[in-house]
Amino acid sequence: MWGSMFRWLDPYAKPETLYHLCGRWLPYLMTLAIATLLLGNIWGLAFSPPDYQQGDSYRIIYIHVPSAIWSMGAYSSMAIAAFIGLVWQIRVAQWAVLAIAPIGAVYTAIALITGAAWGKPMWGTWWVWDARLTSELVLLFLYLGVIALSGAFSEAARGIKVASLLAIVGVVNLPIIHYSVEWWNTLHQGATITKFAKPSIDPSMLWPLLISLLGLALLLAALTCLRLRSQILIFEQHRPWVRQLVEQQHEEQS
Amino acid sequence: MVMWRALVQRELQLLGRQKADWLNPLVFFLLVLSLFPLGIGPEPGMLKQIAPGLVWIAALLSVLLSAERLFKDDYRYGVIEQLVARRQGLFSYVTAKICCHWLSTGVPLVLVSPLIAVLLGLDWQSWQVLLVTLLLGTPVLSLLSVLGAALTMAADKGGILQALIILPLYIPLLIFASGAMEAAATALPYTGQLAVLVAFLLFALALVPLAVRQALRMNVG
Amino acid sequence: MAFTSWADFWAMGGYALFVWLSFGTTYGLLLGLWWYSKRQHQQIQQQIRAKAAREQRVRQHQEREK
Amino acid sequence: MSIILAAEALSCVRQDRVLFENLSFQLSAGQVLYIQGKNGAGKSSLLRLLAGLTLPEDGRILFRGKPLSEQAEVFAEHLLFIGHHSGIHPQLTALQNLAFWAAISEQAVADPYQLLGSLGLAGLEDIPCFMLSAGQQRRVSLARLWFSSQLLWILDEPFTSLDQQLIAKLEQHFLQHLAKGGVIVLTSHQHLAAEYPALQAIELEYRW
Repeated sequence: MWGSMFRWLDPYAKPETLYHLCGRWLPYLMTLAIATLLLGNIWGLAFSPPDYQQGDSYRIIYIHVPSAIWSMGAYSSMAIAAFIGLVWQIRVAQWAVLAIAPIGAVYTAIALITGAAWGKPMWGTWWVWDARLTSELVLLFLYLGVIALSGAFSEAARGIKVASLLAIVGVVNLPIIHYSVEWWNTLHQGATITKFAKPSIDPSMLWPLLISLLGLALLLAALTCLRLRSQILIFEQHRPWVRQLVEQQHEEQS
Repeated sequence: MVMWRALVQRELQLLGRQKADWLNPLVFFLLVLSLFPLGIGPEPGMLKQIAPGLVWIAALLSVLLSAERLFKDDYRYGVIEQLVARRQGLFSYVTAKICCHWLSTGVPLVLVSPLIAVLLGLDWQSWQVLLVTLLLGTPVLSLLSVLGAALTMAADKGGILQALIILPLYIPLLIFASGAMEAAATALPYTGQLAVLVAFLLFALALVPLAVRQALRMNVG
Repeated sequence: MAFTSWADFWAMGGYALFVWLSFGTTYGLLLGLWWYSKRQHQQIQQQIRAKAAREQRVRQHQEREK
Repeated sequence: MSIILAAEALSCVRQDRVLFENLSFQLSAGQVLYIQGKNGAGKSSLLRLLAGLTLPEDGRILFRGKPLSEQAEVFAEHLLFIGHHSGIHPQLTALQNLAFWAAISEQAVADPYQLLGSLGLAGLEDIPCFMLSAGQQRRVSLARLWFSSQLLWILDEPFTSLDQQLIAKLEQHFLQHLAKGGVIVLTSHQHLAAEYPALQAIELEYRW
């Protein structure tokens, strides 16, 4: 049943087709991503009004929140790719895991750094053991674990499968970790300041936030395309089409 | 069942021959525990306050370290490869490994808990809670450690890598186990935390053996 | 426009350090990741070329031996 | 004769090196497949493919006419695989190792002492295997062939570090298995001494 349901996806699972498809999408995605990200951020930085409580420091929201959201989004998509790759033995999905992991790790690092930079003026310290920040930190460790595990095997194909399994184990654990940390946080009464105390956010602040959110999503897609192309080349390098392609590119360059 | 008994017997025979595999983690555990008072001072009040976190961090480190070599020999001598080709006995093998790992590392920790209570100045009530959390938590520690060992079995670098991938997964256990002990120390109800520990145990028991089997297959495939 | 002058904009109401630190590291990290991925892609192509050349040499050698 | 094991256009890639391409063969009951080749030519990789441990890059393997991927469990039940490493834990005795593999394959060894004795291991049954020589360890591992009822044997270098007498004994045992309709796939550096009724040989070349 499952096999026939996803038959229409077959051409995309063919590495060569996917390589060229990614190559075709990459410039559009990248241009669009940079344009939306810059639009959202410049709007947020220069044109939206300052917050009545936090002043101009709140403008960090325009990267902190999108990067935090997409750090988790990237983990979910990585885990979904891992699941598809392992259950249906679709190799491009396994390669996508390796393509996404570093991007997700960078997004998580951004969310952490901007969170700290926001925390300093708000709470007076760079780091508080707030539930969200702690979960984000654990997420970074999970990403680093997947990356480290995938590189620890002399046979790359093996590393990628084991790392996919770890990604799935991680995604099962993430909600448990998140709620544990939240429970722990309420227990210890550490930082109870929530960053979004306001139930509704003014449209003049919301729009640039949504645009920045879209921008980072597009950038995630664009970078995934770029990195997936590299993975396809690595794992298909014995195929004639890769040899031809690489030769052609070399001739074009020289 | 006959097969499973034979597999457990084999693990026990191996443990009998390689006593360092389960004695060293125990010594490590006690050693780490006795380092803390030396590092932060011996005031009983202070020790009592940090005891829950301390015991649990020492426990998870020692269980994690003990699991590192769990599959290495069987992998090196081709046992795992042939079990994977054989398919049938693999799941029994995994569960036998997990059981014996808990027997050889979790149970000793439970048994030395009176000693811990003495070292850290815990009262009767706190010791009881410590005992219960150890009984409920160490199987989960074993399960996750075995998973870490299985994932990194064929990896070129063991040790630290295994810790890196498994320690984040320990966080919920650490929070609730030490939470229960803290609650007990301040005379608050702690049955909720224990219930969560039971839930973790059942959840891990249901899923981890399957994941371990899959990890072993991938490591030889 | 929420600011009256450029100086005002750069000062960010006294939060310049935090705001520009955040945006700076963000764009720095993203650019770094992009550059790294781009370079990795080129390196892989180079490696594949080197491997093809290696195989070519082996083949030539084998033919000469015959 | 019915075809037990067949390979169709198999290719195998290890560490981005193509080991072999387009390899096909058919084995009927009573046949031996003898795989030769230099070190690194992919003999062990081929055996691991045939044992279902790894998946081929291209092509497929059929067991009794059906692809392996569709009947992994059934295939595994009929398979006895002894890989490059013997599967003997050096900390356990010969008897304990034997008991482990008997339990795994759910078969009972009628008289383990007699079996080990017939393989020249009399008196060495209950000492840890790390005290045995390489050849003796190999014998412990091969003892499985005497109490297993599997149809298909896949053996990686079974003759390594065995003496002439034991090689002859092992080959006699192979012939018996073949006479019963079994199938054997093996790699070896040595030439096979016995006369096999139906022997297929594959020579793998080291490729770049």
